Amino acid sequence: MSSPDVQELLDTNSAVVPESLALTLPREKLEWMLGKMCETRYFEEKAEELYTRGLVHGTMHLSIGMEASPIGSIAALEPDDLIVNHHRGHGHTIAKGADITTMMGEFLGKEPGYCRGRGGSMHIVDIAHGNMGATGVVGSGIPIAVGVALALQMKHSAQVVLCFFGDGATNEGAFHESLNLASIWALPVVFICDNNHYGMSMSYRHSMNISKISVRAGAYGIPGFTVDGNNVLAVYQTVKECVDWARAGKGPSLVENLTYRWRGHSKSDRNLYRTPQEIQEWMQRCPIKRFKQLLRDSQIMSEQETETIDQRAKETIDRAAELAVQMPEPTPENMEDEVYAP
Amino acid sequence: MSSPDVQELLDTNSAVVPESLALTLPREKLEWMLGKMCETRYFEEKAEELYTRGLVHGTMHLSIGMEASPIGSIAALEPDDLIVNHHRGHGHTIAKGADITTMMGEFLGKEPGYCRGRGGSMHIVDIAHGNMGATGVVGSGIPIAVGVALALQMKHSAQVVLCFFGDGATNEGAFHESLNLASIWALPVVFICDNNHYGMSMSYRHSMNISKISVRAGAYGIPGFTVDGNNVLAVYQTVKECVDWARAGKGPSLVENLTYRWRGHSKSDRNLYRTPQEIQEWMQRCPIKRFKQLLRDSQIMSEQETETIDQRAKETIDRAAELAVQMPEPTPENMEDEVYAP
Amino acid sequence: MTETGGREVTFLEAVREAMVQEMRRDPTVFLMGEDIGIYGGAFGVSKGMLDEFGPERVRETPISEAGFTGVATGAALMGMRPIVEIMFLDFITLAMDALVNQAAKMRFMFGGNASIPLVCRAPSGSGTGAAAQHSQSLEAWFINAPGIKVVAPSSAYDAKGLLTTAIRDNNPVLFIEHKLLYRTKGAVPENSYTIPFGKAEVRRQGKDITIIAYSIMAQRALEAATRLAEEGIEAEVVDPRTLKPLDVETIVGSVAKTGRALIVHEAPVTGGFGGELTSAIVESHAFDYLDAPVRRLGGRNIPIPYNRTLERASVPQVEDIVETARALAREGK
Amino acid sequence: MTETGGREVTFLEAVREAMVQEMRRDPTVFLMGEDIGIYGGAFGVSKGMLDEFGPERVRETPISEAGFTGVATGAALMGMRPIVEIMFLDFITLAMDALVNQAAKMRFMFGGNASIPLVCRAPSGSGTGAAAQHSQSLEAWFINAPGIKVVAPSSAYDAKGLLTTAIRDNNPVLFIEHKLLYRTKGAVPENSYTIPFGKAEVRRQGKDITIIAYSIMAQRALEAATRLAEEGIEAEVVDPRTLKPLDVETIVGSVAKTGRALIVHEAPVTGGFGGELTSAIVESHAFDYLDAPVRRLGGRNIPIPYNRTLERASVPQVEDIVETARALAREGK
Ligand SMILES: Cc1ncc(C[n+]2csc(CCOP(=O)(O)OP(=O)(O)O)c2C)c(N)n1
Ligand SMILES: Cc1ncc(C[n+]2csc(CCOP(=O)(O)OP(=O)(O)O)c2C)c(N)n1
Ligand SMILES: [Mg+2]
Ligand SMILES: [Mg+2]
Repeated sequence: MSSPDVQELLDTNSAVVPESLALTLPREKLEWMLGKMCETRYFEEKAEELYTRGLVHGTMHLSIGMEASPIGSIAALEPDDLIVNHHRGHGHTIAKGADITTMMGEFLGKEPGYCRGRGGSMHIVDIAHGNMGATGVVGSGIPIAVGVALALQMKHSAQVVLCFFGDGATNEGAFHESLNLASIWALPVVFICDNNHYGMSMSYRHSMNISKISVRAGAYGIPGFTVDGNNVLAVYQTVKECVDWARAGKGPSLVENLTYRWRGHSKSDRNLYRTPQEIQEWMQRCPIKRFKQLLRDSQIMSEQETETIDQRAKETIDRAAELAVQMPEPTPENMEDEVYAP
Repeated sequence: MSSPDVQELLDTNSAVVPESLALTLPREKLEWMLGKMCETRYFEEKAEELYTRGLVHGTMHLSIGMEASPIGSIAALEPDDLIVNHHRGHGHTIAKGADITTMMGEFLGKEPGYCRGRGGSMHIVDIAHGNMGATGVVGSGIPIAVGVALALQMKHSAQVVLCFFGDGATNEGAFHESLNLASIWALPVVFICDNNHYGMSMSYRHSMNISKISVRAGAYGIPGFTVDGNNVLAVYQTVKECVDWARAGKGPSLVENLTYRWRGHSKSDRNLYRTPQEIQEWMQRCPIKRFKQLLRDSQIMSEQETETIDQRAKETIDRAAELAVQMPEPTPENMEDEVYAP
Repeated sequence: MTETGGREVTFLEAVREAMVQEMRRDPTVFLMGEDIGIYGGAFGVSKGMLDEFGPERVRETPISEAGFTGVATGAALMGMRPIVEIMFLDFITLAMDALVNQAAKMRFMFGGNASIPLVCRAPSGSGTGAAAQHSQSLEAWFINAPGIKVVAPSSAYDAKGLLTTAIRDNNPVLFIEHKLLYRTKGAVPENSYTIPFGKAEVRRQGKDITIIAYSIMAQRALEAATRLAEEGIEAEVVDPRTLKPLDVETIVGSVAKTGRALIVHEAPVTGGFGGELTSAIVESHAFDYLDAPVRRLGGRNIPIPYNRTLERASVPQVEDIVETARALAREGK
Repeated sequence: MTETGGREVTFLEAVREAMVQEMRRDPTVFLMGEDIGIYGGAFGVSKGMLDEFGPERVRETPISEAGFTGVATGAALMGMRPIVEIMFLDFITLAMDALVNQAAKMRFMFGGNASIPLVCRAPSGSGTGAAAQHSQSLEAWFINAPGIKVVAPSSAYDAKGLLTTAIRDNNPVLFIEHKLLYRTKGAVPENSYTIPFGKAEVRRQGKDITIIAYSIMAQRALEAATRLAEEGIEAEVVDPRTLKPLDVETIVGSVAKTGRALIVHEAPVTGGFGGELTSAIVESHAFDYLDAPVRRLGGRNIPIPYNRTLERASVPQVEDIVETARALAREGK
């Protein structure tokens, strides 16, 4: 396994992966990918709406436009594989099998939510589906994922863990220490950088003096790849290779999915650090539109079929939101009893 | 400037630098190098002796066998350039111009010592000579050195700072964050790794999955070099190039000086993690003996001349120790008044 | 108190004004932190500063708190006066070595051969629905770390004056800005001014009970005191303003007068700054005048939850202060 | 107290024995840290453990405190029971995010869907001439961080029993080992045993004054009590053993009996755990029985200096405890 020489993937705006990959994958897999991407998109649009209606207390981090990275990555997992998530993690949570209503409930701070309303959007955990939770401290999930991988290795498990983080997170010391530890112990973890080009407002081209984050893999003697992160199949293919590599006991690797967030960093963002053109250009590269087009072009699905999946996703989200809004609120008694495990 | 392809420098046990370099350097420079290396060696032998005699309270970290790295590096500086030092820093302190008696006084915890006996061996500071002090927390001096470099840049100074640390320190997050910051701001700092092959007991070949630490430079887009760190001229030449590069405003670089400590990590070390043969082999590569030999072979100095320098160094140390032992102890009154600057 | 000529600005603007005026006055002062440039910082504190001072002095950093706080320490060692913004006080967990082991200790450890004029600004506290990792009040840690001063203003006026003092101080200073105070307004003179460290402010006079509270809790204590007055309880509200150095004299003097002390802070009550305040009172002559035990009202001993109701119930609110003060005022009577 | 059959071991051996026995008993327990393998750890605590358990379970790490403490947190989340050794407590400054923001908060923040059975062992304190960055006593920070327990044993017997309890506890536990205690000996049963958290030990009965002290200060307090007895002052020495949870009842009961309380710790007095203890006493019914103010004797508010004389003068010694206790015992009489 060695890094491909990916040249400015984004300028080509085309899949490096042969479209024929789509033909080799089971149809349900492709349907699943499209469905989860649509669910993620609609979940976040709904989240925005609920926020605007004043139903959400707190901040949120939307990944609209970035859906191919988490969904293509998680598509490469077996069901009992694991993930460790970060603050911009709605797509990851959905792809890993979360019940959308429970998830929406957590987003709204409700008692039946995934964290009983204690965590919120940034900390959704879903152990049953292998989502080991998310931290809001940038980079701090990386060592935790390495610890998850260490436990897997010590238990002689065949499972693999995907560790998600952003471009900005790779400048934290936690990134460095963690990749080094995972490498010397050959742990079954794939590090996935959702490179959406910015931290909060700082372009990764200014936050580091290298043009590809994947070169950082070299500092740990592990493979590194840069992928067109708006091409769900390209993401899938590369991550699959890395997951197989990890499962075979060959250790960690680093995948950088180049993508872009259409919305601001969070609700306080006035988008002053980037141009409307840049955002427009990236909206042209919508990962969902591109995937639908590919499915049609390769005659795997008709427009009607892709739109049915799309519509079903929308309905799932709408229904979940309706139910979640009516969920009961938690009450503050005895919270002290929740801090320590018995 | 690009990394030379240095192949297992150590197995050759020979200078990559043409010996003719010695011929192009002023004689005083060569005398200075030899003198400082000898002073460092004798200082540490004396330190050991004082320790054994029970005159030292605390630990100490000896660099016997490693003298070429700090002295060759600092030889590349102008007098008003700066250094930030680490816990194994006697050679650096001496090379940067410290008064040996004052330094020995600090080692003994005396009031006239460099830190008035408050710091000890691990924290010697000598601002007047551009030694900005040392930290005992592994890796923590690296961001401080970057801050020193930032101040230099903001003041439009032509000065350069050398930042010293060990192989083990490069696994700390501080290393990563600091080199990244120095790189994006193109700061006048040269990062110098005194790679003595071990942390306390962990070989760098186990603490990381790469064979040369200098490859880590690639993660920050800066030049990186691996040098025979027991060849004072090789160290000098490479660091000089890097200092010039920094002074020209081209930013930081990383130099890895491959060397070895003959003694244990500190006094508690029983040397169980390495073989007597390994230590023996490295003692054959004594940087002082090699430099003397080179000076004689290239007929720059006679044996008598090198031994005169050596002898003078020994006398300097002996005299310093005699004086330092008699220095007054500090007294504990009003220490609270020393914590905050007025 | 300086004349303000009726001018009112927000706490946030007051913080910015102190920075801007000091940066105009002293070329060695500069600001460093994440997204402080065109974004203006997560809370907008540095909005506009990039335009005036440029990217050299409004220096954006990658997400590297340990790194840039260490860098600030090194720059301060060289005589610069960096102001570091930690986006949320919670992330100071990443910079504890730089602040506590390095910046705070260097002067002493180097035998007086260094001074570190470094200000670390950080927004603290809950109330914005940001949950456990973005809502903490960690001031107590720094009280037990010799070498660093701790400031926690409760008003726009104090924020400007104390930050100006902090920037001119030759030592590391942790400057805590409660997020919910940012939008509060107060009278603030346009001209630069300083407020000395170690001088508490008696925000309200009273004879029945002393409430000691800082940062946002000083504001809540004042509201509580107004309500208590309606019930005939006259509370004296003392705001220490700087937690280290601490104005023990003013606090003790007030408690000796009223005979009752209630300490209020947002941090979890156990291990919070309240214990230090209690000790300061109990170890003083005020002990002899105490008509009731010194009481602490702090945050609950839990991480801050996300849900709004839970979050509100986690830290002292005005009504909690009223209730506790009322009970304490009656105790032993 | 379990029968020891006259067997004596050092504090250090007791710590090792607890780890070894738990590792034999439970395959999910493992040790992680720097130089813990063939070197045996900086203080020799894990000497020999590599031979018995191999490099998987005596897992040496590169110098990456933040990283491996986070790794331990992740492993604990998966049901492993990591013991992390931080070579010097001072370096916990590098792992504050992992411990406080992550490990301590996960259970609550995840709505109960996680538990983090993690022990973090760290040698604390001064007395070895290692100066400011290798001599700190940072326990107070963790008292104010809900979600993590804090243990500070003063004897070999307690070290073994409390560490065994810590390893079996389903939560993060900070286990503080004073360096100067390592070589002290005490009666320790060979068999495994636990000591419950939250139970103080009255190390000596007395009627004139209560001295509350933990870790090495409990030993010094006992020595001081012996000397005080020669002067006719009968001091009761209470060792809380676990600082969180804290056995308020025993402490308060003793103070209510003696009417006088002296708190001793090594950490700088200002902002140290002493304030919390003072509050616990003052807020209790013992307040009514106090014949004198609660006093704290802590370390001086300075970084620890290198020089032996200065270092010794920086933290309470036996004679300081004797003096302060004597004065307090006489106060108000
Ligand atoms: C340690 C830390 N520093 C700063 C922040 C504030 N913050 C939240 S998200 C973010 C940007 C993160 O950038 P990146 O890693 O690229 O992820 P993205 O938000 O782009 O998905 C910042 C600075 C934080 N949460 N944690
Ligand atoms: C943060 C931190 N962790 C651990 C230590 C203990 N320690 C002191 S020196 C050392 C080894 C450092 O190795 P390296 O960086 O290679 O420097 P060397 O000692 O070999 O010169 C260790 C682990 C420390 N001082 N600081
Ligand atoms: Mg990003
Ligand atoms: Mg080394």
